[in-house]
Amino acid sequence: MRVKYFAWVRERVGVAEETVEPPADVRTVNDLIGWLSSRGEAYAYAFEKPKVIRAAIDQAHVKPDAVIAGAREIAFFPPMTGG
Amino acid sequence: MRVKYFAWVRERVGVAEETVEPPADVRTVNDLIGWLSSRGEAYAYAFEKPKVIRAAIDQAHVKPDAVIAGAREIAFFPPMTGG
Amino acid sequence: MSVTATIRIQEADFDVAQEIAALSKGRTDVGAVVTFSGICRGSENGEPIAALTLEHYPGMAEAEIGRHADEALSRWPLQGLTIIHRFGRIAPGENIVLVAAASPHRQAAFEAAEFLMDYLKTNAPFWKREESEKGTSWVEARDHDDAAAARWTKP
Amino acid sequence: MSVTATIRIQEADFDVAQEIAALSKGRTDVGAVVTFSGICRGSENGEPIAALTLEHYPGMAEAEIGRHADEALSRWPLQGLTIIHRFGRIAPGENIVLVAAASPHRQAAFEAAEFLMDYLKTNAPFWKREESEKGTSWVEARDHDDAAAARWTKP
Repeated sequence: MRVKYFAWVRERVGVAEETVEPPADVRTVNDLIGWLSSRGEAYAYAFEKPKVIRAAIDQAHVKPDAVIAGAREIAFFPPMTGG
Repeated sequence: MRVKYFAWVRERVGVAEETVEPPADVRTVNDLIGWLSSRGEAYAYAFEKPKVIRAAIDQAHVKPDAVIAGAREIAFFPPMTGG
Repeated sequence: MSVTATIRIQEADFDVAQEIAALSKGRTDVGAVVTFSGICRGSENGEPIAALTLEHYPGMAEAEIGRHADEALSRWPLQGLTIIHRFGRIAPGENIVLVAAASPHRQAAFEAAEFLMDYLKTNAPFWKREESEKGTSWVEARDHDDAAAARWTKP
Repeated sequence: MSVTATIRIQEADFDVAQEIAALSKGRTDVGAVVTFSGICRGSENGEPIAALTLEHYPGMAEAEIGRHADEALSRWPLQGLTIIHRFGRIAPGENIVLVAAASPHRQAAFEAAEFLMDYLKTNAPFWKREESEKGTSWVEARDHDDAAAARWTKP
Protein backbone atom coordinates (compact mmCIF):
# COMPACT_ATOMS: atom_id res chain seq x y z
CA MET A 1 0.00 0.00 0.00
CA ARG A 2 1.36 3.37 -1.04
CA VAL A 3 1.30 6.15 1.56
CA LYS A 4 1.70 9.83 0.65
CA TYR A 5 2.36 12.78 2.92
CA PHE A 6 1.77 16.45 2.20
CA ALA A 7 2.75 19.85 3.63
CA TRP A 8 4.10 19.74 7.19
CA VAL A 9 3.17 16.08 7.60
CA ARG A 10 5.52 15.38 4.69
CA GLU A 11 8.22 17.60 6.17
CA ARG A 12 8.01 15.89 9.56
CA VAL A 13 7.95 12.34 8.20
CA GLY A 14 10.84 13.22 5.90
CA VAL A 15 9.54 11.49 2.77
CA ALA A 16 6.77 12.38 0.33
CA GLU A 17 5.79 8.81 -0.47
CA GLU A 18 6.56 5.28 0.58
CA THR A 19 5.21 1.76 0.35
CA VAL A 20 4.24 0.08 3.62
CA GLU A 21 2.88 -3.32 4.61
CA PRO A 22 1.07 -2.91 7.91
CA PRO A 23 0.03 -6.07 9.84
CA ALA A 24 -3.49 -7.43 9.42
CA ASP A 25 -4.81 -5.92 12.65
CA VAL A 26 -4.31 -2.41 11.22
CA ARG A 27 -7.83 -2.04 9.84
CA THR A 28 -8.73 1.66 9.85
CA VAL A 29 -7.09 4.97 9.00
CA ASN A 30 -6.76 5.57 12.73
CA ASP A 31 -5.07 2.19 13.21
CA LEU A 32 -2.65 3.08 10.42
CA ILE A 33 -1.80 6.41 12.08
CA GLY A 34 -1.07 4.51 15.29
CA TRP A 35 1.07 1.94 13.51
CA LEU A 36 3.00 4.58 11.53
CA SER A 37 3.60 6.58 14.74
CA SER A 38 5.31 3.52 16.24
CA ARG A 39 7.85 3.40 13.39
CA GLY A 40 10.10 6.15 14.72
CA GLU A 41 10.43 9.62 16.10
CA ALA A 42 9.77 11.39 12.80
CA TYR A 43 6.43 9.59 12.42
CA ALA A 44 5.53 10.12 16.08
CA TYR A 45 6.20 13.85 15.58
CA ALA A 46 4.17 14.04 12.36
CA PHE A 47 1.17 12.32 13.96
CA GLU A 48 1.50 13.73 17.48
CA LYS A 49 -1.94 15.37 17.18
CA PRO A 50 -3.95 12.79 15.25
CA LYS A 51 -7.11 14.93 15.37
CA VAL A 52 -5.47 17.55 13.20
CA ILE A 53 -4.51 15.07 10.49
CA ARG A 54 -6.74 14.61 7.45
CA ALA A 55 -6.67 11.49 5.34
CA ALA A 56 -7.66 10.41 1.84
CA ILE A 57 -8.03 6.90 0.46
CA ASP A 58 -7.52 6.60 -3.29
CA GLN A 59 -7.77 10.38 -3.59
CA ALA A 60 -11.05 10.87 -1.75
CA HIS A 61 -11.40 12.39 1.73
CA VAL A 62 -12.17 9.82 4.45
CA LYS A 63 -12.83 9.84 8.21
CA PRO A 64 -10.42 8.28 10.71
CA ASP A 65 -12.62 5.20 11.10
CA ALA A 66 -12.55 4.42 7.37
CA VAL A 67 -11.42 0.86 6.61
CA ILE A 68 -8.17 0.68 4.63
CA ALA A 69 -8.61 -2.82 3.17
CA GLY A 70 -8.25 -2.67 -0.60
CA ALA A 71 -6.77 0.83 -0.65
CA ARG A 72 -4.08 1.41 -3.24
CA GLU A 73 -3.05 4.87 -1.97
CA ILE A 74 -3.53 6.50 1.40
CA ALA A 75 -2.56 10.13 1.99
CA PHE A 76 -2.08 12.11 5.18
CA PHE A 77 -2.03 15.90 5.34
CA PRO A 78 -2.92 18.91 7.50
CA PRO A 79 -6.16 20.89 7.04
CA MET A 80 -6.21 22.34 3.53
CA THR A 81 -5.47 25.98 2.82
CA GLY A 82 -6.04 26.45 -0.89
CA GLY A 83 -8.05 29.06 -2.70
CA MET B 1 -40.40 74.17 -11.67
CA ARG B 2 -38.84 71.83 -14.22
CA VAL B 3 -40.53 68.46 -14.72
CA LYS B 4 -38.84 65.52 -16.45
CA TYR B 5 -40.34 62.30 -17.72
CA PHE B 6 -38.55 59.05 -18.49
CA ALA B 7 -39.22 55.78 -20.33
CA TRP B 8 -42.91 55.08 -21.05
CA VAL B 9 -44.04 58.01 -18.92
CA ARG B 10 -42.06 60.23 -21.29
CA GLU B 11 -43.48 58.47 -24.33
CA ARG B 12 -47.05 58.87 -23.08
CA VAL B 13 -46.69 62.51 -22.03
CA GLY B 14 -45.00 63.23 -25.34
CA VAL B 15 -42.23 65.47 -24.02
CA ALA B 16 -39.05 64.71 -22.09
CA GLU B 17 -38.99 67.92 -20.09
CA GLU B 18 -41.11 71.01 -19.47
CA THR B 19 -41.49 73.90 -17.06
CA VAL B 20 -44.74 74.10 -15.14
CA GLU B 21 -46.25 76.46 -12.59
CA PRO B 22 -48.81 74.54 -10.59
CA PRO B 23 -51.18 76.46 -8.28
CA ALA B 24 -50.31 76.87 -4.61
CA ASP B 25 -52.64 74.10 -3.43
CA VAL B 26 -50.50 71.53 -5.27
CA ARG B 27 -48.29 70.68 -2.29
CA THR B 28 -47.11 67.07 -2.70
CA VAL B 29 -45.84 64.81 -5.44
CA ASN B 30 -49.24 63.15 -5.43
CA ASP B 31 -50.98 66.51 -5.81
CA LEU B 32 -48.71 67.28 -8.74
CA ILE B 33 -49.60 63.97 -10.41
CA GLY B 34 -53.27 64.85 -10.02
CA TRP B 35 -52.78 68.33 -11.40
CA LEU B 36 -50.69 67.12 -14.37
CA SER B 37 -53.32 64.43 -15.13
CA SER B 38 -55.92 67.18 -15.49
CA ARG B 39 -53.89 68.89 -18.20
CA GLY B 40 -54.94 66.60 -21.02
CA GLU B 41 -55.40 63.10 -22.33
CA ALA B 42 -51.69 62.39 -22.79
CA TYR B 43 -51.04 63.21 -19.11
CA ALA B 44 -54.10 61.30 -17.93
CA TYR B 45 -52.80 58.26 -19.85
CA ALA B 46 -49.26 58.59 -18.48
CA PHE B 47 -50.51 58.81 -14.90
CA GLU B 48 -53.50 56.47 -15.18
CA LYS B 49 -51.99 54.14 -12.56
CA PRO B 50 -50.37 56.55 -10.09
CA LYS B 51 -49.17 53.71 -7.82
CA VAL B 52 -46.83 52.48 -10.55
CA ILE B 53 -45.20 55.89 -11.01
CA ARG B 54 -41.94 56.68 -9.21
CA ALA B 55 -40.79 60.22 -8.53
CA ALA B 56 -37.57 62.07 -7.75
CA ILE B 57 -37.12 65.59 -6.43
CA ASP B 58 -33.84 67.22 -7.33
CA GLN B 59 -32.50 63.83 -8.43
CA ALA B 60 -33.30 61.89 -5.26
CA HIS B 61 -36.07 59.29 -4.94
CA VAL B 62 -39.11 60.51 -2.96
CA LYS B 63 -42.45 59.09 -1.83
CA PRO B 64 -45.79 60.34 -3.20
CA ASP B 65 -46.42 62.38 -0.06
CA ALA B 66 -43.16 64.35 -0.41
CA VAL B 67 -43.65 68.12 -0.37
CA ILE B 68 -42.63 69.80 -3.61
CA ALA B 69 -42.08 73.32 -2.26
CA GLY B 70 -38.60 74.54 -3.18
CA ALA B 71 -37.98 71.79 -5.72
CA ARG B 72 -36.04 72.83 -8.81
CA GLU B 73 -36.56 69.58 -10.72
CA ILE B 74 -39.17 66.86 -10.36
CA ALA B 75 -39.00 63.67 -12.38
CA PHE B 76 -41.58 60.95 -13.03
CA PHE B 77 -40.75 57.48 -14.33
CA PRO B 78 -41.75 53.80 -14.19
CA PRO B 79 -40.02 51.28 -11.90
CA MET B 80 -36.37 51.09 -12.83
CA THR B 81 -34.91 48.21 -14.83
CA GLY B 82 -31.17 48.85 -14.99
CA GLY B 83 -28.28 46.54 -14.23
CA MET C 1 -6.73 54.57 3.62
CA SER C 2 -9.48 56.42 1.82
CA VAL C 3 -10.94 54.61 -1.18
CA THR C 4 -12.86 56.38 -3.92
CA ALA C 5 -15.11 54.46 -6.26
CA THR C 6 -14.69 54.78 -10.01
CA ILE C 7 -18.13 55.37 -11.55
CA ARG C 8 -18.78 55.76 -15.24
CA ILE C 9 -22.11 56.13 -17.02
CA GLN C 10 -21.25 55.88 -20.68
CA GLU C 11 -22.53 54.97 -24.11
CA ALA C 12 -19.28 53.29 -25.18
CA ASP C 13 -18.46 49.67 -24.45
CA PHE C 14 -15.81 48.86 -21.84
CA ASP C 15 -13.09 46.28 -21.34
CA VAL C 16 -13.59 44.14 -18.24
CA ALA C 17 -9.97 43.02 -18.24
CA GLN C 18 -8.70 46.58 -18.21
CA GLU C 19 -10.98 47.47 -15.31
CA ILE C 20 -9.82 44.48 -13.25
CA ALA C 21 -6.21 45.36 -14.00
CA ALA C 22 -6.78 48.96 -12.92
CA LEU C 23 -8.02 47.73 -9.53
CA SER C 24 -5.14 45.45 -8.68
CA LYS C 25 -2.12 46.19 -10.88
CA GLY C 26 0.95 47.50 -9.13
CA ARG C 27 -0.31 46.80 -5.62
CA THR C 28 0.13 43.78 -3.39
CA ASP C 29 -2.50 44.32 -0.71
CA VAL C 30 -5.49 43.09 -2.72
CA GLY C 31 -6.41 39.49 -1.93
CA ALA C 32 -9.66 39.17 -3.85
CA VAL C 33 -11.31 40.77 -6.85
CA VAL C 34 -14.92 39.92 -7.65
CA THR C 35 -16.43 41.11 -10.91
CA PHE C 36 -19.95 41.00 -12.19
CA SER C 37 -20.50 41.57 -15.90
CA GLY C 38 -24.06 41.96 -17.09
CA ILE C 39 -24.40 41.08 -20.75
CA CYS C 40 -27.22 41.72 -23.21
CA ARG C 41 -28.96 38.42 -23.97
CA GLY C 42 -30.19 37.56 -27.42
CA SER C 43 -33.57 36.31 -26.27
CA GLU C 44 -36.05 36.91 -23.50
CA ASN C 45 -38.68 34.34 -22.54
CA GLY C 46 -37.79 32.39 -25.65
CA GLU C 47 -38.29 35.32 -28.02
CA PRO C 48 -35.32 36.67 -30.00
CA ILE C 49 -34.23 40.22 -29.21
CA ALA C 50 -32.53 42.45 -31.73
CA ALA C 51 -31.19 44.92 -29.16
CA LEU C 52 -31.80 46.69 -25.88
CA THR C 53 -31.95 50.44 -25.58
CA LEU C 54 -31.14 51.84 -22.17
CA GLU C 55 -32.51 55.21 -21.18
CA HIS C 56 -31.16 56.88 -18.06
CA TYR C 57 -31.58 60.00 -15.98
CA PRO C 58 -28.31 61.92 -16.42
CA GLY C 59 -27.12 63.48 -13.21
CA MET C 60 -29.36 61.41 -10.98
CA ALA C 61 -27.78 58.17 -12.23
CA GLU C 62 -24.28 59.35 -11.27
CA ALA C 63 -25.46 60.77 -7.93
CA GLU C 64 -27.49 57.72 -6.94
CA ILE C 65 -24.83 55.21 -7.94
CA GLY C 66 -22.26 57.34 -6.14
CA ARG C 67 -24.29 57.24 -2.94
CA HIS C 68 -24.61 53.46 -3.11
CA ALA C 69 -20.92 53.07 -3.91
CA ASP C 70 -20.14 55.12 -0.81
CA GLU C 71 -22.47 52.94 1.23
CA ALA C 72 -20.66 49.82 -0.04
CA LEU C 73 -17.30 51.38 0.84
CA SER C 74 -18.52 52.07 4.36
CA ARG C 75 -20.07 48.63 4.88
CA TRP C 76 -17.27 46.43 3.54
CA PRO C 77 -13.46 46.71 3.73
CA LEU C 78 -12.91 47.46 0.06
CA GLN C 79 -9.68 48.59 -1.56
CA GLY C 80 -11.18 49.47 -4.88
CA LEU C 81 -14.59 49.64 -6.49
CA THR C 82 -15.52 50.22 -10.12
CA ILE C 83 -19.04 50.59 -11.45
CA ILE C 84 -19.73 51.12 -15.13
CA HIS C 85 -23.22 51.30 -16.60
CA ARG C 86 -23.86 51.80 -20.28
CA PHE C 87 -26.78 53.58 -21.90
CA GLY C 88 -28.02 53.76 -25.50
CA ARG C 89 -28.44 50.86 -27.89
CA ILE C 90 -26.77 47.60 -26.89
CA ALA C 91 -26.67 44.50 -29.08
CA PRO C 92 -26.89 40.92 -27.80
CA GLY C 93 -23.54 39.74 -26.46
CA GLU C 94 -22.42 43.25 -25.54
CA ASN C 95 -21.70 44.43 -22.01
CA ILE C 96 -24.36 46.40 -20.14
CA VAL C 97 -22.91 46.79 -16.68
CA LEU C 98 -19.80 46.02 -14.65
CA VAL C 99 -19.27 45.97 -10.91
CA ALA C 100 -15.75 45.12 -9.73
CA ALA C 101 -14.79 45.05 -6.05
CA ALA C 102 -11.32 44.53 -4.58
CA SER C 103 -10.76 43.57 -0.97
CA PRO C 104 -8.30 41.73 1.23
CA HIS C 105 -11.14 39.25 1.92
CA ARG C 106 -13.30 37.31 -0.48
CA GLN C 107 -16.57 37.56 1.42
CA ALA C 108 -16.43 41.36 1.45
CA ALA C 109 -15.76 41.50 -2.28
CA PHE C 110 -18.63 39.10 -3.05
CA GLU C 111 -21.12 40.87 -0.80
CA ALA C 112 -20.29 44.36 -2.02
CA ALA C 113 -20.66 43.29 -5.67
CA GLU C 114 -24.01 41.59 -4.96
CA PHE C 115 -25.28 44.57 -2.98
CA LEU C 116 -24.45 46.95 -5.81
CA MET C 117 -25.95 44.72 -8.50
CA ASP C 118 -29.17 44.30 -6.50
CA TYR C 119 -29.30 48.08 -6.15
CA LEU C 120 -28.58 48.74 -9.84
CA LYS C 121 -31.35 46.32 -10.88
CA THR C 122 -34.03 48.02 -8.80
CA ASN C 123 -33.20 51.61 -7.93
CA ALA C 124 -30.69 53.10 -10.33
CA PRO C 125 -32.54 55.36 -12.78
CA PHE C 126 -32.15 53.26 -15.92
CA TRP C 127 -34.90 51.80 -18.08
CA LYS C 128 -34.53 49.02 -20.64
CA ARG C 129 -36.49 48.83 -23.86
CA GLU C 130 -36.37 45.65 -25.93
CA GLU C 131 -36.45 45.53 -29.69
CA SER C 132 -37.84 42.36 -31.18
CA GLU C 133 -39.68 41.34 -34.32
CA LYS C 134 -42.94 42.32 -32.61
CA GLY C 135 -41.70 45.88 -32.12
CA THR C 136 -40.30 47.57 -29.05
CA SER C 137 -41.47 47.27 -25.48
CA TRP C 138 -40.31 48.49 -22.09
CA VAL C 139 -38.92 45.79 -19.82
CA GLU C 140 -41.06 45.36 -16.70
CA ALA C 141 -39.55 45.47 -13.25
CA ARG C 142 -39.48 42.10 -11.53
CA ASP C 143 -40.62 41.44 -7.97
CA HIS C 144 -37.74 39.10 -7.25
CA ASP C 145 -35.27 41.87 -8.01
CA ASP C 146 -36.99 44.02 -5.38
CA ALA C 147 -36.81 41.14 -2.92
CA ALA C 148 -33.08 40.72 -3.64
CA ALA C 149 -32.47 44.42 -3.05
CA ALA C 150 -34.45 44.36 0.21
CA ARG C 151 -31.92 41.86 1.68
CA TRP C 152 -29.49 44.70 2.23
CA THR C 153 -31.75 47.09 4.12
CA LYS C 154 -30.52 47.65 7.63
CA PRO C 155 -33.15 46.96 10.30
CA MET D 1 -27.67 21.71 -22.94
CA SER D 2 -24.83 19.89 -21.27
CA VAL D 3 -22.18 22.11 -19.74
CA THR D 4 -18.68 20.90 -18.90
CA ALA D 5 -16.49 22.82 -16.51
CA THR D 6 -12.99 23.88 -17.52
CA ILE D 7 -10.59 22.93 -14.73
CA ARG D 8 -6.88 23.60 -14.78
CA ILE D 9 -4.34 22.98 -12.03
CA GLN D 10 -1.19 24.65 -13.25
CA GLU D 11 2.07 26.25 -12.24
CA ALA D 12 1.85 29.00 -14.88
CA ASP D 13 0.00 32.26 -14.36
CA PHE D 14 -3.28 32.85 -16.21
CA ASP D 15 -5.10 35.74 -17.83
CA VAL D 16 -8.46 36.53 -16.23
CA ALA D 17 -9.61 38.52 -19.26
CA GLN D 18 -8.97 35.61 -21.60
CA GLU D 19 -10.91 33.25 -19.34
CA ILE D 20 -13.92 35.58 -19.17
CA ALA D 21 -13.83 36.00 -22.93
CA ALA D 22 -13.73 32.23 -23.41
CA LEU D 23 -16.94 31.90 -21.38
CA SER D 24 -19.02 34.47 -23.21
CA LYS D 25 -17.49 35.33 -26.57
CA GLY D 26 -19.49 34.40 -29.63
CA ARG D 27 -22.66 33.55 -27.72
CA THR D 28 -25.67 35.66 -26.82
CA ASP D 29 -27.40 33.57 -24.17
CA VAL D 30 -25.14 34.55 -21.26
CA GLY D 31 -26.63 37.31 -19.10
CA ALA D 32 -24.18 37.34 -16.22
CA VAL D 33 -20.55 36.44 -15.64
CA VAL D 34 -19.17 36.50 -12.11
CA THR D 35 -15.46 36.09 -11.56
CA PHE D 36 -13.46 35.66 -8.41
CA SER D 37 -9.71 36.23 -8.61
CA GLY D 38 -7.64 35.29 -5.59
CA ILE D 39 -4.37 37.22 -5.50
CA CYS D 40 -1.23 36.70 -3.40
CA ARG D 41 -1.00 39.48 -0.81
CA GLY D 42 2.29 41.08 0.12
CA SER D 43 1.69 40.93 3.85
CA GLU D 44 -0.15 38.79 6.37
CA ASN D 45 -1.11 40.12 9.80
CA GLY D 46 1.06 43.15 9.15
CA GLU D 47 4.17 41.16 8.32
CA PRO D 48 5.66 41.36 4.82
CA ILE D 49 5.62 38.18 2.78
CA ALA D 50 8.18 37.43 0.08
CA ALA D 51 6.11 34.71 -1.60
CA LEU D 52 3.68 31.87 -1.13
CA THR D 53 4.45 28.33 -2.18
CA LEU D 54 1.46 26.15 -2.91
CA GLU D 55 1.78 22.40 -2.58
CA HIS D 56 -0.99 20.22 -3.94
CA TYR D 57 -1.98 16.58 -4.28
CA PRO D 58 -1.81 15.88 -8.01
CA GLY D 59 -4.66 13.72 -9.20
CA MET D 60 -6.79 14.26 -6.10
CA ALA D 61 -6.88 18.03 -6.71
CA GLU D 62 -8.29 17.57 -10.21
CA ALA D 63 -10.74 14.87 -9.12
CA GLU D 64 -12.02 16.77 -6.08
CA ILE D 65 -12.40 20.08 -7.88
CA GLY D 66 -14.11 18.25 -10.73
CA ARG D 67 -16.63 16.72 -8.35
CA HIS D 68 -17.43 20.13 -6.86
CA ALA D 69 -17.67 21.74 -10.28
CA ASP D 70 -20.19 19.05 -11.25
CA GLU D 71 -22.12 19.75 -8.06
CA ALA D 72 -22.23 23.47 -8.91
CA LEU D 73 -23.42 22.66 -12.45
CA SER D 74 -26.23 20.55 -11.04
CA ARG D 75 -27.29 23.08 -8.37
CA TRP D 76 -27.30 26.27 -10.47
CA PRO D 77 -28.30 26.99 -14.07
CA LEU D 78 -24.79 27.67 -15.36
CA GLN D 79 -23.77 28.05 -18.99
CA GLY D 80 -20.06 27.94 -18.35
CA LEU D 81 -17.70 27.40 -15.43
CA THR D 82 -13.94 27.83 -15.28
CA ILE D 83 -11.76 26.98 -12.30
CA ILE D 84 -8.01 27.54 -12.35
CA HIS D 85 -5.77 26.93 -9.34
CA ARG D 86 -2.04 27.50 -9.44
CA PHE D 87 0.65 25.64 -7.50
CA GLY D 88 4.33 26.34 -6.93
CA ARG D 89 5.92 29.63 -5.90
CA ILE D 90 3.68 32.71 -6.27
CA ALA D 91 4.87 36.27 -5.66
CA PRO D 92 2.75 39.04 -4.11
CA GLY D 93 0.39 40.56 -6.67
CA GLU D 94 0.22 37.37 -8.72
CA ASN D 95 -2.94 35.33 -9.28
CA ILE D 96 -3.53 32.23 -7.17
CA VAL D 97 -7.00 31.11 -8.18
CA LEU D 98 -9.83 31.96 -10.54
CA VAL D 99 -13.46 30.94 -10.50
CA ALA D 100 -15.63 32.26 -13.33
CA ALA D 101 -19.30 31.35 -13.70
CA ALA D 102 -21.63 32.29 -16.55
CA SER D 103 -25.41 32.11 -16.24
CA PRO D 104 -28.55 33.71 -17.61
CA HIS D 105 -29.17 34.96 -14.04
CA ARG D 106 -26.94 36.93 -11.75
CA GLN D 107 -27.86 35.18 -8.50
CA ALA D 108 -26.91 31.78 -9.88
CA ALA D 109 -23.55 33.06 -11.08
CA PHE D 110 -22.80 34.71 -7.73
CA GLU D 111 -23.83 31.69 -5.66
CA ALA D 112 -21.94 29.16 -7.76
CA ALA D 113 -18.74 31.24 -7.58
CA GLU D 114 -19.07 31.65 -3.80
CA PHE D 115 -19.82 27.95 -3.30
CA LEU D 116 -16.72 26.95 -5.26
CA MET D 117 -14.47 29.47 -3.50
CA ASP D 118 -15.67 28.30 -0.07
CA TYR D 119 -14.94 24.75 -1.15
CA LEU D 120 -11.49 25.55 -2.55
CA LYS D 121 -10.53 27.35 0.68
CA THR D 122 -11.37 24.41 2.91
CA ASN D 123 -11.40 21.09 1.11
CA ALA D 124 -9.36 21.21 -2.07
CA PRO D 125 -6.01 19.48 -1.42
CA PHE D 126 -3.73 22.52 -1.53
CA TRP D 127 -1.47 23.83 1.19
CA LYS D 128 0.08 27.28 1.39
CA ARG D 129 3.49 28.00 2.83
CA GLU D 130 4.53 31.60 3.46
CA GLU D 131 8.03 32.94 3.02
CA SER D 132 8.92 35.94 5.16
CA GLU D 133 12.02 37.40 6.75
CA LYS D 134 11.47 35.09 9.70
CA GLY D 135 11.65 32.03 7.47
CA THR D 136 8.90 29.84 6.07
CA SER D 137 5.75 28.63 7.76
CA TRP D 138 2.63 26.72 6.76
CA VAL D 139 -0.53 28.79 6.68
CA GLU D 140 -3.04 27.58 9.25
CA ALA D 141 -6.61 26.72 8.30
CA ARG D 142 -9.15 29.22 9.56
CA ASP D 143 -12.37 28.32 11.35
CA HIS D 144 -14.36 30.96 9.53
CA ASP D 145 -13.47 29.36 6.21
CA ASP D 146 -14.94 26.08 7.49
CA ALA D 147 -18.07 27.94 8.59
CA ALA D 148 -18.38 29.54 5.16
CA ALA D 149 -18.08 26.16 3.45
CA ALA D 150 -20.68 24.60 5.78
CA ARG D 151 -23.31 27.06 4.46
CA TRP D 152 -23.65 24.97 1.32
CA THR D 153 -24.23 21.58 2.92
CA LYS D 154 -27.64 20.25 2.05
CA PRO D 155 -29.72 19.27 5.09
